[in-house]
Amino acid sequence: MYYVASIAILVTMALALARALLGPTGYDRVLAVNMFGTKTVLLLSVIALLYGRADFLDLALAYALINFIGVLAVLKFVQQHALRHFKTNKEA
Amino acid sequence: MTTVFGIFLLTLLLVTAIGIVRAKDLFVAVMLSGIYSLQIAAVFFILDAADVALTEAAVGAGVAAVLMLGALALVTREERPATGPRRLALAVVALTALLVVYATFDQPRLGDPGAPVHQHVAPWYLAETARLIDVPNVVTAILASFRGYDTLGELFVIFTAGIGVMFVLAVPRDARNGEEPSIDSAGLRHHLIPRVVGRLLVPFIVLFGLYVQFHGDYGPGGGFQAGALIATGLILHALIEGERAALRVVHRNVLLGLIAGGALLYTGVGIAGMLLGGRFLDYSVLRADPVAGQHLGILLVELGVGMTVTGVLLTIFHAFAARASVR
Amino acid sequence: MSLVLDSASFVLFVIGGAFIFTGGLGVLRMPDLYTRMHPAGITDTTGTILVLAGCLLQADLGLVTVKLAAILVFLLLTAPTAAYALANAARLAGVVPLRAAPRREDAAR
Amino acid sequence: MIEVFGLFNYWVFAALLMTGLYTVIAKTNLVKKMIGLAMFQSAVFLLYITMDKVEGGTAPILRNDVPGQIYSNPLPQVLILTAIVVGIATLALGLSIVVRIHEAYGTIEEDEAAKMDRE
Repeated sequence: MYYVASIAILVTMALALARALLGPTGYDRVLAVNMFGTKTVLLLSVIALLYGRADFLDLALAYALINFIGVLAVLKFVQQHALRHFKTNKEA
Repeated sequence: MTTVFGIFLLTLLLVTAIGIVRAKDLFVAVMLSGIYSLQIAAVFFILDAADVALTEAAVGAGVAAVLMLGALALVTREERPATGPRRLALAVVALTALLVVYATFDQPRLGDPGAPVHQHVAPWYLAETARLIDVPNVVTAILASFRGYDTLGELFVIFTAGIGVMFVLAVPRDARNGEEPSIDSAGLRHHLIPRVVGRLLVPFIVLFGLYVQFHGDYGPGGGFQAGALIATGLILHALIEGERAALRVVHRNVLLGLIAGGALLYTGVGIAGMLLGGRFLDYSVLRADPVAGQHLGILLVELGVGMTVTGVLLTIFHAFAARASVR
Repeated sequence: MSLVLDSASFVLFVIGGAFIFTGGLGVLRMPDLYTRMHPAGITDTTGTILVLAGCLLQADLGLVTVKLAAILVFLLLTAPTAAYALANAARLAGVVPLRAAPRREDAAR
Repeated sequence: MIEVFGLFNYWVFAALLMTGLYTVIAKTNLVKKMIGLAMFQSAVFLLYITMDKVEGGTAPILRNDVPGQIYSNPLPQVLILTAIVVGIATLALGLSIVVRIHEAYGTIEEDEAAKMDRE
């Protein structure tokens, strides 16, 4: 039963990885990373139940809580870049 | 069946690794490293290493990405087409690869219970932990008590790395205060949705970090994972509100106190054991009952680890961020 | 009772797996970033709800249920936030939606 | 199954190790070198964690409800657990030095910086 869900998740991980490798823009890759992260949360929950050690759900919980911080860091990174660009354009 | 999952994930891992090396844009390389970390954490979990997977999750998902992007913001993003000694490198790598693959044929098969690793001290740890220390998580017991000396060494490596980053990226005090607050350090305040959700989640992340810290004797967790998680939560706060606001909440001196205090606490517990008539880092003498002494010692030592890791990771984050604002 | 629960979670897993797989396919096949965000959103919300609901039916009542519910709630909170941040970052960096771009070559990196 | 794939983990370890080594040797970009170093490091993590697995075992967190439960080896896990956090701290130190090199030379390509040193 758990295998159905795990196999679907694993195949989707492969598809997301393909998108991450193909690009074309950096943001497609960010999207793929984020999607890969949520799929990892699901995979870890399903495998924790499959192993019969439900106390290991802590791992999935950790990912569910902090996985999106990477995307926020990207937003901040782009914002800094755009700002610096704007400043140098104004000076020039 | 899970073995097959592991093999599938490892294949994806290899593809990702080659993608990282081939990426010309360093931003892309950093993003692919994020996927790499997720995959390897899942592999660790499938291979029964729940504690290690939790550490990789706590470190790889938040701190690593933020740190790499923080460094990338300070250097150029594009990699120049390589002119390095590629032929020579390939030859060296191929030769080494042959040697390593040849050596793997002597390795015991995956999961072989008769492998030499499982014959040495590990069975003793598994058998005696319940009697001597009485915590279910054997990893925590070995980390904090049986091999506490090793962990002390690792903690001082982290301590030293933190101090090193502080020295290398130090910003002169007048440069820090003289400049008017730029939008650079204002964070993501004007983005309503991340701000609301982030503010909601920061306490939960820190709370979960504390749970991992103090539940580490019973489930996967401990000081290293908790430190990374708490640091991630505070980094999220800093990303949303800007570094200046974050530093007003958790002041630089508090961070320094955490770094030094954690290392001191760990060493102090060791010395307390000596003063009470035991050996260095022998917790049995801390209380009248040896097992209760072990519990107290592990709790304090893990707390020290958590403090130092939190302090070091946050200091590193602020060091990179401060460098960006003076440029 | 356990047979009912088992078949219910089996159905949830199958539907959830189907949603997740379609979403993955969509992320691979859609023409540009903004359209790709839509199938990614499907896997992050519908697929997540279904698979975790299937897990919830299997778990014993107690701490495990609370943890699974927490995972579900946090994922449903963070996934849209991440999507918002991503779309904002891409827009700020000058990624133009497919229809809005006069020619494909103009869509900046 | 185990017989055929019993060594697969070690081969992936070897391949990752070599990918990291190649990156460190052949790439001149210092950030890329740091990423290669991290990859080399994680290959070693994989080697250790592969060794800890025992067939039919579970993670070494003792459970009293299942008698005769086999546990995987906790010792490699302890070593790697600390090494991961040490790895991120040292990575940060390396990156901070790269940042300073960029400030001093205006480049993060190793050969360009070396050329400036010679001139």
